Order: sequence, then C-alpha cells, then structure tokens
Amino acid sequence: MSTPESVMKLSGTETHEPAVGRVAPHSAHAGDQPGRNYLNADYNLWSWLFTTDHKRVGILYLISITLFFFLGGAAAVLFRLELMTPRGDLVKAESYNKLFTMHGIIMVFFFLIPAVPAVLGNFLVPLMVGARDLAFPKLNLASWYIYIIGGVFTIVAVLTGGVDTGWTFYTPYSSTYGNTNVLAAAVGVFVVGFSSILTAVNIIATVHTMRAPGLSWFRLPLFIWAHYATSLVILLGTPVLAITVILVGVERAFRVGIFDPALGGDPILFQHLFWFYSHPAVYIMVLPAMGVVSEIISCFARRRVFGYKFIAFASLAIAVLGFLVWGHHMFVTGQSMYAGLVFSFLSMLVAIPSAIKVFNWTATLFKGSVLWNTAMLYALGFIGLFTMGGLTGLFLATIAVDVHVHDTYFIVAHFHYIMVGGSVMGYLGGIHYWWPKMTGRMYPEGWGRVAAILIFFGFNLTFFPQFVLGYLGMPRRVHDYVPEFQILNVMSSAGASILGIGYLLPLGYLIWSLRYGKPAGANPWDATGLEWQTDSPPPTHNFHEQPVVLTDAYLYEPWEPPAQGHLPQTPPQAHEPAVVGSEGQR
Amino acid sequence: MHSHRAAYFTTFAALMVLLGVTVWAAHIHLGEWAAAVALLIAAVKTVLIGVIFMHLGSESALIRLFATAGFLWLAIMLAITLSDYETRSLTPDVVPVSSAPAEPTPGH
Amino acid sequence: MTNPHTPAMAHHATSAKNPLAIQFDNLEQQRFAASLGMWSFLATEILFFGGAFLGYAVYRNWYPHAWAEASRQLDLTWGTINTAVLLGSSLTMALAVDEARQGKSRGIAFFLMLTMVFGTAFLGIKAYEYWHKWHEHLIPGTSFVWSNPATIGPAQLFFSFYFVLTGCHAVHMIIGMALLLIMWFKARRGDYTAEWHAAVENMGLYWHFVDCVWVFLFPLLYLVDRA
Amino acid sequence: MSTDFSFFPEAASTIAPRVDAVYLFILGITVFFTLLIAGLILSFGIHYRRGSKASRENPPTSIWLEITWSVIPLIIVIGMFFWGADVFVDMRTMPAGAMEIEIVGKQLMWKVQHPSGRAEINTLHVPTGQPVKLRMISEDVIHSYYIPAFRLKQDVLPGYYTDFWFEATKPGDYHLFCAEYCGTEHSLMRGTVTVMDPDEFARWSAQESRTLPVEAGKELFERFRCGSCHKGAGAGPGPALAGVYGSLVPLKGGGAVVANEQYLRDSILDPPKQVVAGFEPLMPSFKTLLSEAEVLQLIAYLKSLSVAE
Repeated sequence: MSTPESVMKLSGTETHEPAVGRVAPHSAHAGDQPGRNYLNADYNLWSWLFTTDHKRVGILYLISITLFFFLGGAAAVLFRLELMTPRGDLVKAESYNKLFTMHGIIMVFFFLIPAVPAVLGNFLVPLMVGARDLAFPKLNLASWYIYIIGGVFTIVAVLTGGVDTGWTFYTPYSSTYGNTNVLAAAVGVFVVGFSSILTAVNIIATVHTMRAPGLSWFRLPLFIWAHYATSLVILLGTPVLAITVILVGVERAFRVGIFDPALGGDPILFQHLFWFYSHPAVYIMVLPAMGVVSEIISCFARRRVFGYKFIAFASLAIAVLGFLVWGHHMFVTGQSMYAGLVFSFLSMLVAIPSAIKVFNWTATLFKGSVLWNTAMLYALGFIGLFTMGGLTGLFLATIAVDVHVHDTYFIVAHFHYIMVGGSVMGYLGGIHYWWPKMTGRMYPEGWGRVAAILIFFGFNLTFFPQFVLGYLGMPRRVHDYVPEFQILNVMSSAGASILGIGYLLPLGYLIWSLRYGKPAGANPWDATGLEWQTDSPPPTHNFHEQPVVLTDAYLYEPWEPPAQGHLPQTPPQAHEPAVVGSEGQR
Repeated sequence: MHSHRAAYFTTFAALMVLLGVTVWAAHIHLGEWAAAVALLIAAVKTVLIGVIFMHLGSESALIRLFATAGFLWLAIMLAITLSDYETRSLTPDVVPVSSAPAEPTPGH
Repeated sequence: MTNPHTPAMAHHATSAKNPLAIQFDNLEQQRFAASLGMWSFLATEILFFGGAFLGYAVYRNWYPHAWAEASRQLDLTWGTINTAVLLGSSLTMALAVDEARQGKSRGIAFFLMLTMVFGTAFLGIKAYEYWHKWHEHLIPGTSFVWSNPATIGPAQLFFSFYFVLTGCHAVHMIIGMALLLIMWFKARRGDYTAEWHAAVENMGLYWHFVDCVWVFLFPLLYLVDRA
Repeated sequence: MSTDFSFFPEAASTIAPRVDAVYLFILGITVFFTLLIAGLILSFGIHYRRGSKASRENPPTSIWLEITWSVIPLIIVIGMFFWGADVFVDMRTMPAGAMEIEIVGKQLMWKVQHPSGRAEINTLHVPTGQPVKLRMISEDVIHSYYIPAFRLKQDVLPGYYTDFWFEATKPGDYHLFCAEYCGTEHSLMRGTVTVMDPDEFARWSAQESRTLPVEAGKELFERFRCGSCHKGAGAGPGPALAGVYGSLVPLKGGGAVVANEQYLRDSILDPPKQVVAGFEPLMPSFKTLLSEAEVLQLIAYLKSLSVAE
C-alpha cells in the first residue's frame, strides 16, 4: 500500500494529510499482492468478456462508446460536406436523411446517454464511495451486453438500408409513410434503453447501501450526486421511451392505427410520449458531465466547491423539474395554447438550477490556485459553452421566439452547445482527469492542451454560425437550402473539420500513453476523494484496506485530524454504526 | 421467523371481495364516475398487495419512497398531458363568422 | 489478516453456504441493496405500463361511447376468473416467500409450483380469449370487422391498446414463469436458507407487481361501462 | 427576396417586430451573462493562477451570494416568460373577419385555395394591411408552414385543422419553408410568399376567373346530392344545414359541440363520429370520394349557407 503522497507532484502550495483515515475491517483483502491490479489481474479474453469487475466493464464501455462516437462523427462530417453547397449534390436526398438520422440516433442513444455514466460512472462510483464493486456486478456486465445488442440492431439497420425518420421517429412518417428500416432501429433503441436502466439501478443501490463508513450524503463528491440524480431520471424516464417505441413498432408492423388519424388516433400523442422521455434524456446527458466538472474545478482550483449543498440540490432539482417541461418541444404542433404557456413557464424554472451551478463553479475559482492543465481547460470550456447553451435555451422557452426558431438551425446550435460544448467537453475532461487512475499512465500534457483548445475553437466556429442561420429561418434536416444561407454553412463546415481533427488528437495520444505514458502515482493531481487513495490502476477490489472518511469532500485547505474516536456520527444507510478503532465490531 | 400466513389469507380474501365490488360497480350506472371508482378500487387492491404481500409495511422509508415515486411520476405524466388535451379546444380564436359581432374589422 | 473471502479473483461465486458477495460487508446490506434494486426496477415497470395507460386515457377521454361498446365485446366472466386466478397466484407467491423466511426449502418449492400452476391457468385463459378475439375478427388492422360503422376507428384503437397492454402483461408473465421454474429447481436443491433468500423475495416483488398491473388492466379494459 | 447575405431576417408582418424585440432582449441577457461568466473565469483563473502571489485568505462563503444569483435569474426569466406569453397570446388569437385561405399540405407540395377562387401551388399571394388566417391540413405526414419573414410557423397535421394568422406589412417576396421533416423531399417543399398592396392583390385575385370555392362547394353539394337528405328545417333524415356553421349542435348521446370547420369536416368524412341529437348515423362516409381540398370547398359552401340566412 503506497503511503499517501506527501510531496505535491506539481508546483504550488502547502502539503497536507489527505482527509482519509485507515481501518482494517475484518473483510480486508490481503489477497491483492502488490503490483497486481485490475488490468494485469488476468489477460485472457474470457476474463474481459465475462468480468464482473466494474472497472473492466467501464473499460469495455469506453471502447464501444468511442467506436460509436467516431461512427456518428463520420456521419456528421459527411453531411457537413454536403451542406457546403446550397444544391444537394454530394449525396442524394435519401442518403442525406439517413445520414442525419444515423448521426442523431448513434450520438444520442449510443454515445451521449451512456458516455459519462457508463464509462466514468461505472469505473468511479464504487471507488468514490469506498466500495469494492457495484452492488450488482453481473447486472453491470449484462448492461454492457445489452448495449452491444442494441448497437448491433442499429448498425444492422443502418447497413441494410438505413433509417430516414430522424432520431425522433415522428409518426405518421415513421409508422405509415416511411419505408426504411424503422423497425430495426426502433428495436435497437428499445434494447439500449435497458442498458442505461441497469446502470442506473446499479448506481442507486451502490450509493444508498455501500458508502464507506463516515461517508454521509453531504460528504459525497458531487460526481456521485450528479450520477445519483441522473440515475433517477434514467429510471423514471427511459421506460416511457420503451413503451413509445413498442407502440410505434406495433402500429408499423401490424398496420394498426395507434397514432393514425384515419382511425381517430392523434400523432401528437406520440410526441407527448416521446418527449416525456427525450427531454429528461438531455439532462441524463448533461448532469453527469456537470458532476465531472465539479470534481475537476475543485481539484485544480485547490478550493472546496463553492456552495456544495446548492450544487448537490441543484442536480436533484434539475432531475425533478426536467420531467415537467417536455411540452416546449411541441409549441407549434397542435398543442393547446394554454398548455404551451404552462410548459413555457416551467421551462423557465428549469433554467435556474443550471444557472446556480454555473455561478457556483465560477465562484469556486475565486481565491483558489488555478492550474490550467488539460482537464481544467475542458472544465472551463464546459462552463463557458454550457452557459451559452443554457442561455440560448431561454429563447426556446420563451414561447413567442420559439414559434419562429422551432425546427430551425437555432435549435440545432442550442442543443449542440449543451451536448457537444457541455457533455462531450465534460466527458473528455473526465477522461483526462481520471486517465492516470484508470490506466496508471499520464497522458502528454502538451498535446492534451492543444487538443482542448483546438476543440474549443473548432466547436465555436461550427455551431455559432448556426445560431444566425436559425434566426434567418434555415429549417433543420434540409440538404438543399436557399443560396443566401451558404456563407454561414461553409463557416460551419469549416469548423466541423477542425472539430473532427480536434477529436482525433486525444484518440491518438491517449492510446500512445498506454504504452509510453509516464507512470502515474496513486494521486498525480493530489486530489481529495477516495478514488485517489488507492493505487493507479486500482487493484481488482479497489482498496487494500477499507477507507474511512473523516471530513467533508474537497477539503483542500489545511486540516487537522479530529480527536481520535470522535468520528462519523451519521453512519451510512444500511451499515451498523461504524465506530473506528474498535476492531472487528462491524 | 414466525409465519404471516394468516395475514396473507385475509388479504387474499379482501382482494377477492374487492374484485367482486369492482365488477358490481361496473354494472351500476355511474356515468363519468365509473372510471374514477374503478381506479379507486384498483388502487386499494394495489396498496393491499404492496403493503402486505410485498412487505412494504415492514420495509424502510427509502424503499417505500421508491415504491411511490413511480406512481407519482405517472401522475405527473398523465396530469400534464391530459391538461393539454382538455384545453386544446379552448383556443381563444374568433367567435365563428355567423354570429361574429357586427363591429367593423380594422383596416377595411 | 485472514478473511473469509478467497483471494481476490475477479470472479467470486456466492453459494448457499457462503451467500455474502465480496462487495458487501454483511448480509443485511446485501439484502437491502437487492430489495432497493428490485424496487428501482419496479419503478421503471410502473412507467413502462404508464405510457400505454396515457394513450388509453387520452383515447377513452376522446371516444367514451366507442370504448364502452368495444369493452363490452370482452368476455367478463373469463376476465373475472382470470383476475381471481392471478390474485390466487399472488397469494401462493407470498406463501412461498413466507416459507423462504422460515428456511423450509420444500415449502418454497411447493408454493412456487402452485404459483406456476395458477400462472399457467391465467395464460391459458388469456390464450383462449385471444383466440376468441381472432375468431370474432376483433384483431385491429385489415381483418377488423365491426358492426357499428360509427365507432370502427376508435374500436380498433381500443383493441390495439387491449392487445398491447395484455400482450406486454403476458410477456411479463411468461418471463416470470421462466424465473419461477429456475427458482423451483434451486429451491429443491436447497439454495435458499432462512439467512439468505433475497432471490425469492425479489421474485415475489416482481410477481406481485405483475399482478398489480393486471389489477389495473382488468377494470380499465373489461369494465369500461357495463351498466 | 433579398438573395444577398444578411445577419437578420426581414420583418414583414405586424407580429415580427414584437418577436424581434423579445429576441433582442434575450440576446442582450445572453451576451451579458456569457461575457460575465467568461470574464470572471478568465480573471479569476489568471489572477489566482497557481503560483501567483494573490492573497488567498478567508475565501467568502456567504449565503447571500447564493440567494442573489438564484433570485435575479428567476426574476429575469419570469419577465421573459410574461413578455413572450403576451406576444404568443396575440399570435394565437385569430382576429375576427380575417381573410381565410385554405392550405393543403402534401409531400413536396403546398396547395393553396383563396376565397377569391384563385388556387396556387407552393406560392401564396397576400395583401398588406389585412389580417389573413390560414387554415391548414395535411394529406399525409406532419408538415410545418413556415414563413421566416413573418416569424411564424404552424405544424400542418393529417386529420386535424390547424391555423395561424398574420398581417403582412411590407410588400415583397419572402421565403416559405416546410419546417417539420416530412420525408425525402422535405428540403424541396419550399416556395414564395408574395405580399402585394391591397389594390394590386385585388387585381391579381380577379385575374383568372376561377370558380369561387363557394360555387365549387355548391357544385359538389349538388353532385353528391347532399340535399336529398339534408332538406330544409330537418324535413329529411339529415339535419338541416342552413345556419349550422357556428351554432351549438346537441349530440346524440349527450353533450354538444360548436359546429366549427373541424366538426363539419369530421361529419363529412366520418359521419357517425358525432351524430346530431335526434338523428340516426345513416350518412355514408365520403372519405374516399372527396379530397381535402374538396372538403374545404364544401365547408365554404356550408358557411355561405349560414351567412345567407
């Protein structure tokens, strides 16, 4: 067991004893010989494909999610090239429609929703709460297999002709008039929903029942709060998407009119059911990234997060309010005016918790000692771009403006600012911040910063012109547009190529670092948090000795250990009271 | 651990009685209250099954919260969506042409 | 520091004699996690069926008369018997869990078998009802035959929701029956002890939930307006 | 239609400047807060960068700071809501006596029917200074009739009428887009909206002497011999149609409904759906015999019956 890092790896302020004590409960694992960790514990394929180690499932997810990210990205590059010219000349209309649908489905269901929770969440939640594994390891592996099965269905649907309904599958086009593989894609989306449900069940059970002694709720890292709130949203939202996809599938397969107006059905009912899940889904995508940013900001500003409780409760508020606002996607369909006004008001309220978070993160930098390394660049980039994304959401919540900009590129720009500017930057920041912990190797800092800056500017050049295009009235999902929109589209396409290169860089140097990266110690950033109190890469069961948490999270100021014996008052949920020092009384 | 067998049998009997009641209630003319009554009886049966058969009575508050959260969110979904359907015909459009007030429309 | 767990191999099998999984500290924590996990899953099931109930509520609100007319086509006697059968299976499942709490393996197996019998009876009656609908040309789509032209559209909507709701419920029943069969073998093998029987308890939660879904489905589909 | 590049769309309807005002207000808020946050991040980040000599004792943790940046954004967004709602209610309140144009959306095509009898495909000619109400329906999937210069769009649904109104202010040609993805040719479902002065519009309307929709409706009414059942004052098996439009129709099995266009359309295409009290559902469905455009003409005729009384 390596002794806690006493000397600060990086230049800067005073050293201190990390806020974690040691106790050896009867269930410690002397079996983990030094030098054995979860990566070299076993090399054959069997041990990877049938692992129940949450860290290995996280790595499996990392690989499959990266594949889908570049698949969706390739579709994006293709139709960005198409949009360089007003005439639809690079690809036919059908293939353009299939490309943007593939981009939508793959990016939403196979990258953004699983990315942070399934990769970083799976890997870190047990480590951060001081547990040896997730509550249901076999379910965790099943979640990855379900994800792969869903992925296979979707890729088969794409390869055998593609889907051209858009990722929203609006009826009656998807159920009656469209003639592409809607059914196969619908099954793919239906199946992959269960993957995130299982991840959510795992995270909820782990956070509630397996916290380390002394780790009360308000000592949890905000990463855990964010993932807990996300898991609640996944639990309460995803099944509605499942039944919606079944209803569309039944209507399409058996020629039965569930949403068919000819039989008295209502196509807007589909939109209600679809958006009841799909709006909370955008919070599933961004909340975990917020959790990552809270960790990074606090670590590299060497400051306790400003307003810890406010950020924690803001995550829960977003999770709850997120379920009340879906109607703002339907202001201009046949939805009633009064319902529109109600949804507009509620959509305004949901902006407040996000605003609170942004202000708190910014305040955390005040009087801190800020280190501008790669992870921090991504985190600060997240805050800037997420602020723009959130504020442009106010245009869409204001019902009068939404009537004009609905289904235009203004909307495309808004959600890309939140999804790409927010979630993807947060995801990349998290990957870089915990890369040493996951692989035991340091990534090349210089290249990391270059990629982060390149992505930031490539992103802005891609999506800022789309705000202007949107207000000018360019509709979404068109491969052939009126000539005066061309200049802005060319700018956007130029930005897209820079962004594409920006994303390839991390792929390159991170893989390179697996072999040639500097070995990273247990705590290269000298961060607080239980995941940094074990080796990098961690042993199969995470901790050599069960850690005990003595104080609040993110304690970067100087700190003296409390008098011996006076320790955690609020034992975690299901444990007997864990009083340290009295051996064996567990 | 002693057996709760007696409690289960009485609960089962209560459920069968409620089944009879709900069938009987459907045969009397309740008008639009029929749906409400049927749902109420079903809710009572569900609570019975939940508290006794599913041991919610003896579970911790957290699990009871998770048990009710699902129904709460379902209620949110139903309430807001049905409010849209109820108010859809109330758009403040003009009173139809034939009985439009005879005031001169601007701009003519 | 010796510890009851075998050296930290990734795969660590729990068994009847040593049910404590490696990631848990004690059996109470493991049981609580299993129960919380099951209830989280049941919350997703509530909203899964809830989505279909939303569609049902909208269309019943729009076409009350058509849906009452369509609902009268369903066979009420078989529906009532089916509900009673399912409540019965809920009782036997609860008794199975009760036996598990007392560690009586033979009792668990007996009541699990009884639950499966009731479940099979339910699915049998349901299959008969489906055949009856097919026979009466009440399956929505091109082959739908309906006496009153006024309500042929909404009637098809009713039967679409009838088949989606009862179909999803039946699929949940079939999955439940498969799990019961596996559990029956394990119970006979003595895998469940008074100290550790979370699997039986979770199976009970799942089965009672599927029963609760039918408790709502029965009045909403069969008893729209029999006055 | 200005084909040269501009950053801001033209405003050619009475509602457009009001929408632009709300847009610019929110734009101001967005720019202010974005610069505020970015500025704070950069200044804190640089001033307190690691190794800098800035003083770092007693960092503030005041509850008041939290309250301010919760309440102030709340007030701002509530303000946005009310301003937006005010403009939206005016958008959705159809002015009395507006000129009613009927639009039928079909994949790749907008068929327009003017009360003056003129019909158009993918174009729309409207006069300035007069409220125009578009009643729209789709024959297949959901489309969305979108005129950026008017800042207005409304989805066009199959089976249900949707409508929106505008009052054009600036003569000229403006883009017309389909904003809801509707299949392969979604991007080509475009057209032009031509705004003309009232007199020029009158001349345009009179140019081609097409049959008025009311006359076309009357011709359809006679061709399908609707009068054989719908005799005057309920003499026949069908209810009397004179004066039915806009009246409160009691329904068989209780309840009543205002006989608006939707009710008339449903009663033509799906007669037994809402049968009038005191009558039997004998009327056959005309769903396969009439196109949406013909239904609109019949409804125009029925409305003329009520005005004539």
